[in-house]
Amino acid sequence: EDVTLTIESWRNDDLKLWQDKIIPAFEASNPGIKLKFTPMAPTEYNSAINSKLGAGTAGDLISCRPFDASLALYKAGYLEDLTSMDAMSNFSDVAKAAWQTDDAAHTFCVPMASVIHGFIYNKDAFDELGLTAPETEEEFFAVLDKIKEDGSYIPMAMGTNDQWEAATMGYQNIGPTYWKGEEGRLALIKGEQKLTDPQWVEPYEVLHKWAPYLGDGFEAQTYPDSQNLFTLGRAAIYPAGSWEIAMFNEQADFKMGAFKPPVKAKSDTCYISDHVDIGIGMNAKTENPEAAKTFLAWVASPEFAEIFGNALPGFFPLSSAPVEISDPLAEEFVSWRGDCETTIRSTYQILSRGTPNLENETWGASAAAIKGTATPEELGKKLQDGLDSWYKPQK
Amino acid sequence: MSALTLKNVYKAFGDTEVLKDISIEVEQGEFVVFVGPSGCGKSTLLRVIAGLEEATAGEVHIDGKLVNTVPPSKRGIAMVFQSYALYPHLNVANNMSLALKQEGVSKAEIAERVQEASRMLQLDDYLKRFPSELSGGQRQRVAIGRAVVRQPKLFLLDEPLSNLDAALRVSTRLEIASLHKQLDATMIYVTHDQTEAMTLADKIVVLRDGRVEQVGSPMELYNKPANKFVAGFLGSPAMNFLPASLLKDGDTRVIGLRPEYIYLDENGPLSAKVQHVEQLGGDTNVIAMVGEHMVTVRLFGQHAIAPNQQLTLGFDPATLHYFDE
Amino acid sequence: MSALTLKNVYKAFGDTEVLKDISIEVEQGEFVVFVGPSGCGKSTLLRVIAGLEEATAGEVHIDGKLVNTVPPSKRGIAMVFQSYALYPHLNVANNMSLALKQEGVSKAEIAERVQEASRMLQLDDYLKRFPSELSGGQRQRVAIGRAVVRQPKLFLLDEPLSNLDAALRVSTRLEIASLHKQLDATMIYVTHDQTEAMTLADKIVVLRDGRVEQVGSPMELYNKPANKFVAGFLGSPAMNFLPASLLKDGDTRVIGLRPEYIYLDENGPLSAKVQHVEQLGGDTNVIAMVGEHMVTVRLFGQHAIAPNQQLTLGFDPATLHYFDE
Amino acid sequence: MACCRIGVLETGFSLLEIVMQASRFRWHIVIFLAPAVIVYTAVMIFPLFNTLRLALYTDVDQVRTFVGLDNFNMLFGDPRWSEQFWNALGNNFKFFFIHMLVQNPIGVALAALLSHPRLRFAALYRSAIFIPTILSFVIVGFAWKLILSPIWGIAPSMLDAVGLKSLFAPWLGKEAYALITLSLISVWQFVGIPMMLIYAALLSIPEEILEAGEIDGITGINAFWKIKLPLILPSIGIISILTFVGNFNAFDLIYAAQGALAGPDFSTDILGTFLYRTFFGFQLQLGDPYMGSAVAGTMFAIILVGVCIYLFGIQTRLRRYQL
Amino acid sequence: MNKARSNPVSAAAMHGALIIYTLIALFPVFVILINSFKSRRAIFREPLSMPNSDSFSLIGYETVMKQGDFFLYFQNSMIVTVGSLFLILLFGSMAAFALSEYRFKGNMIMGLYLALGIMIPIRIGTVAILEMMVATGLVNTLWSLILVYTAQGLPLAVFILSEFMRQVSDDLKDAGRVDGLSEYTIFARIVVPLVRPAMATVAVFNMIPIWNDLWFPLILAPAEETKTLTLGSQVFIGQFVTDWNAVLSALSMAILPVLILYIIFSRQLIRGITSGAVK
Ligand SMILES: Nc1ncnc2c1ncn2[C@@H]1O[C@H](COP(=O)(O)OP(=O)(O)OP(=O)(O)O)[C@@H](O)[C@H]1O
Ligand SMILES: Nc1ncnc2c1ncn2[C@@H]1O[C@H](COP(=O)(O)OP(=O)(O)OP(=O)(O)O)[C@@H](O)[C@H]1O
Ligand SMILES: [Mg+2]
Ligand SMILES: [Mg+2]
Repeated sequence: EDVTLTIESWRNDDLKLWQDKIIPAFEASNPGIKLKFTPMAPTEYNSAINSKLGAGTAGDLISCRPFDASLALYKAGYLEDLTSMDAMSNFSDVAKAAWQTDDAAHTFCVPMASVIHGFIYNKDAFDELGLTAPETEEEFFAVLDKIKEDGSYIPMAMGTNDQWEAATMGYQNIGPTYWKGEEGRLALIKGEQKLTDPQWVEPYEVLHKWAPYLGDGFEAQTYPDSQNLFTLGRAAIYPAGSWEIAMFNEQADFKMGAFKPPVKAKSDTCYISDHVDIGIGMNAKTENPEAAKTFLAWVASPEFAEIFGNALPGFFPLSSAPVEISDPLAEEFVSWRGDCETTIRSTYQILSRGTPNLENETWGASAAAIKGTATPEELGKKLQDGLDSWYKPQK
Repeated sequence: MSALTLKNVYKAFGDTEVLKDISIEVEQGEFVVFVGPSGCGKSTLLRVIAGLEEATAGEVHIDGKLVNTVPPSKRGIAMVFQSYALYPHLNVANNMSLALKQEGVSKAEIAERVQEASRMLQLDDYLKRFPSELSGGQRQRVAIGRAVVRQPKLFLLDEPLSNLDAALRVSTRLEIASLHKQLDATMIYVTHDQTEAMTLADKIVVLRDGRVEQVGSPMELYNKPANKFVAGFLGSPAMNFLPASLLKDGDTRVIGLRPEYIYLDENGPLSAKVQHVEQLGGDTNVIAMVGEHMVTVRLFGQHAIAPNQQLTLGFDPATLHYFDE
Repeated sequence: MSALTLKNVYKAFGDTEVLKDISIEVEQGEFVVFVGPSGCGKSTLLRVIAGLEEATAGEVHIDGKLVNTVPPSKRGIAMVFQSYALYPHLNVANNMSLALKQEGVSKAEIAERVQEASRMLQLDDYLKRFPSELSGGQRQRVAIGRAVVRQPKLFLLDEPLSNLDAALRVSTRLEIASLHKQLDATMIYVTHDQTEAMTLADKIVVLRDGRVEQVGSPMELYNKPANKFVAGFLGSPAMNFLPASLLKDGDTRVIGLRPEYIYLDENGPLSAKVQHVEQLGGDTNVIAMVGEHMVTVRLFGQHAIAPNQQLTLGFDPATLHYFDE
Repeated sequence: MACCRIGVLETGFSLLEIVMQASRFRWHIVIFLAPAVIVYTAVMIFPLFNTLRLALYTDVDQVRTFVGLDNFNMLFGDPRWSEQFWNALGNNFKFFFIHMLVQNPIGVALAALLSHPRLRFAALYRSAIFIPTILSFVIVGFAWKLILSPIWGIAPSMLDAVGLKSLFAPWLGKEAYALITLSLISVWQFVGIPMMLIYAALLSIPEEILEAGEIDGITGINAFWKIKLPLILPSIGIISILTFVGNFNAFDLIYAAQGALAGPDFSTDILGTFLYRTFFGFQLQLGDPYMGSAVAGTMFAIILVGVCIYLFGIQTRLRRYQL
Repeated sequence: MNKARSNPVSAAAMHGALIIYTLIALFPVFVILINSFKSRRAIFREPLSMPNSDSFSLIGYETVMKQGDFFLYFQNSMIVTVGSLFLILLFGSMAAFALSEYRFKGNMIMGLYLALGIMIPIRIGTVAILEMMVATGLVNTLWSLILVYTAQGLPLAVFILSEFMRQVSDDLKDAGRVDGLSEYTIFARIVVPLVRPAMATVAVFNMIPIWNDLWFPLILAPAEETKTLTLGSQVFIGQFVTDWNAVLSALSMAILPVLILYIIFSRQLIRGITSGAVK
């Protein structure tokens, strides 16, 4: 008798990939276990999965959002503790951190993928205007100026309507360079740095300088607008997450390149956001724990990493075993792991646990910074005040 | 056993007392007509009997049973509403047969009864029409038909013929009378029409301002009205009222004299000046002034009398009524 | 100049022809009464005149102007609907004054006219009531009041008195007559009441099945009916029809004999057996069989006649009408 | 007045006794009410109030703990919460007023036009105008963003065509306009609802009453104000209260167009989005059923007050005319 | 048409106003429709242009047809919508009749009780509802959706229908009572036919949120066999990438059935015209 495992996920985008590649590959090597991938709209996922776990109707395997969302599920007893799984050793501590208890004693999801921030640019346009990818902030703005002067392209495609674009592709993209990646992030958690410190405020100043280079009416520009502006060849630079690669490859009919977040001076260390994003855990109430564990072990295997990393260029496997990425753009992104210090988004661990929610506030602040509706200092103060109101780091 | 008994029935709408201390006894199979001025409470009384309004006080008995708390549908009555209350979404045939269907009468029987009623009411051609496609008189006939098909023991009819032409009215009146005999049903009938009241009624109840003024057979009421109101209300044209002092000095009473009992008499005691003449064909009504009193004289047949003519009028003193003012 | 002219007016609802080739001329200030059996098209004709229905064919002229395409509100008419059509959300006073407000009549004038109308219709006590709180007759009076206050040149009244008691009906009838004189208005009046028709009309139009049967003054119609239908329709009780062969062998015509022209006459030519007696107080109607023919005899005053009694009846041959079958 | 009102008036018994009514138990009332009450209580009231109850609890170390009104104290006393709450409430009132001022009058006007007895193509217009109401929020959000987008430019180029390009602004992205713009989009979408209701109400006015009005010279717009409007007042009352309830529960459109953070800078945040964020969480913000229930309870109280004002203050006073 | 009563000028003005509003109402719909027939590029390059040989593309519809069993989803949506509407109208009108027709102590309170449901978003009761459906074994059946939507639709139905039922002439109901009709017959044979326009209105109001709902299908009946159309269309809305072609096509197709339902119900509106008491 075959068992069928149902996988809950917010990744509608990946439905094809699972149906065409991952599921056949797994079922081929694991007869007797069938998989069913049932993604839902990403916006509904958190609340839906909560409700379903609460009532006991959720699937056997649960895709895990990083950090608190999954931690809460684990604490509520919905997710099985996977600490003892052998395959966990395939992952670095950093990779596992997103799905561990604060004391790192228990791990409850198998890390699947991370995403890297950077800038994607229209190579044809750059060639046409005689530009090269910038490395320093100064160069970056010089390039923007040139494109603007020329006038045939919108220098940079980003809007503030959806807010998270400004925070994720803007603040979290260029920010690590200023707060020095993990160093700043951890100091913030420990309470040694404050969001009012210059290294946290400066990115807002820089973001504000982006405004003139964004398209007309960027205030009402949505995320899909930005994507389309770029892939239709109307914008030259796109502040990106690596997840865009697959679709951009498919939709853009021009050559693309990527550059990492610019540094202040040429010799400075560069920092990139290599953010753990997807994991997968096991419903504690599953009726097929053995089969589920078999599957999870397979997810932790290099075989899965290979399939996943290549089928979804831009979602980079987290397993320590090296994976060949064949997509050139994705390859470019992943190569930065070697050049630069990596970090994760500053707001994700611990700091967004209370009210007001730092991540949400950061969205608003980043959008406000670009639009200039508040000064960077004001924004920093507002965020820090919000944080102070509930977060008491043990100094 | 009495078919309907009302005991000290009162009804008020908020502060307005509409029925006051009404007590009436109706025998099985009797035909009772309620008459009274517009707004005196006739319809309200019917509605109380039907159970559509609750009496503020008093008892209603039907067939000897106290029915104050019995719902209308269980009282075994049929009613013709003054406002017709036809079901606008049902055609004529269905308007008439709805109640029968509810009672579970067989299809064939329903068809037969509807046909019978529509024949009697001359509605055959309209069975498929909706109420909104009927003339006023046709609607009224449907309302009658709806009551008739049910063949209940107690009929309540609220001015059922008011919108019918004379001929139809006569024929329908006769149909109702024969229905009454045939079904041995008790009928309570409200009308403004003197002829209907006089011809149909076994008993007439005269209402005024929510009170019963007099109850009796038509001729009793006509010939022996209990008071000036009843006397003036029955008979058309209405009774003439003159101060008795006209005939006998110092008499403070009022004389009532029916127009039909006054005749042209050269030696008559009253001299009058014609005001206005109404030629009705079969009758002639002469409205004339006796001193400052207006007197209506009803003459049989057609008479060539012109306004301003002087007449002398006579009457048979035996036909005089006397009322205390 | 004629106040209203209808020329070959036709009206059909779908397939049903309701008015057929109606041509009527009404003079300024005339009082015209439409009579006819229920469903013959009287209301429809009023509605065509008012502009509420469009004539299928033919012309309607008011005051000499073709008004086929003039909306009702511009025709300068007031109308009393057979179904009253009171505004349910307005109390009696406002029901009457709405049109005046619309016309921009001054407050004081409105108050005065409403007061005048409510006095005439005995509605003073009800001015603050809503239609749902009125009796049938009161509603009808409000409907009349609503037309009256407007003092238009052309009144259309559709059975305006059908729900009133005799006394009120007489007084309202007189008020309408005096209003007619006073305003010099043209009135078109539909009624089933013989007395109303005879007393009010300058001219009666008899309709039957959507056609005009006869037009003329009341007495003309009464005394010289154009055909059996008109003869039978006017007069109450209706004219008796007997085969002329009863009087003269071989005569194929029909005799018309009004009930009031038959009298008890021991030497009379007709011998009859009493079927039924209607005592109306002022009159007595005797329904008797002459051979196999039913004859109604209307006797003046009260008579003690019992069913099954044998009578011999006489009549004045001059009052006979002859009709071809 | 109907039979069944008999004897039920002034009495002061319990529900059961009343229904029982002097020896004749009015079973039919129970039977008429039962299916609705049962389904509704089981599937709606029970779960909802079971959830609302959570407002009095909080989560202390995975244990549900009774805390009385603490959550409400926090909601109103703690500026982190209260500011958001008042902001959402204020926006919600604006949202509601725009609907009352724009949606309902337009709806009534359209219904009045459509109910004109001799209007041709009325069914066509009616269906066309109703179509937006049928659309899902996803598509409405998409279409309007596309139209209003400064980039793809339907609105800007249309304004340009009439020489008013200067009037254009990225409305959805500006704090000052976003709420109004969204309210108007919502009006656009839902105008069909007041229209339908009023239309149904207008249709039930008897023709003869309008005819009497016509004879009286009351036609067109006058007939509307003086005859139709008073007769449909109860329906207007209904649409007002429905608009109120609907607006104070609204969520989807804002969520579809601006996301759960109801940007820019919470300028389009209304109680529905605020509740959603709090109860179900959003992005990194975890759902908090306890605070969420407190917010829901507060919303419930606000709406209940509004509905009670209507039910007891207005509806009972509305004169109904049996047509 | 009655010429006398129709004024050409005002008729023209009325048509003018209606046409303008119709354009406003339909323009965005038009935008959606034309774009559902275009390639993605063309959607964003020139959103307002009609599909031409260059930009015409059925890719969206193809995607939709390929992905998932849309006819099944469609059928599920239909069953759920029609089933819920039937129950809402039946139960709702019964309760509304009780509230509007009978005066009993607690009438007001009952009315208020039945309205409470619209004052709290039913979503927050999700877990409890889901638990109940699990307990009764109704999860992943269309019944679970029908029950929830019925409960959700009742308050509005009761609210609206009771208002309209209050306007039905008492004389008519009284005539029925005198005719010996039971309260049930009066309800079914007299009152319901007379409030048909209101019933149609209620049906239309409820139909839309039910048809478009995403949440409860997702929670209560996400199984492939019980998926509704709206839930099925969600596949195309991704985390970062939304397949607008497919979304537009799926949702454009989803308009049709509701539109047909709407037209069916709005017929009832017209039929209701024969109502209006006579005299
Ligand atoms: N809308 C309609 N559709 C079809 N037939 C109709 C319609 N309205 C009226 N009729 C028919 O037209 C004929 C004339 O109706 P009308 O109301 O004019 O009669 P009437 O003379 O006023 O009768 P009554 O004295 O009974 O009021 C009737 O037979 C009636 O059934
Ligand atoms: N709902 C009500 N509220 C207040 N008063 C009312 C109500 N219904 C009737 N009335 C009043 O009660 C009185 C009696 O009304 P009813 O209908 O019984 O009169 P009626 O004798 O039938 O008169 P008509 O012959 O005019 O039909 C009238 O004066 C009327 O105004
Ligand atoms: Mg009456
Ligand atoms: Mg008529």
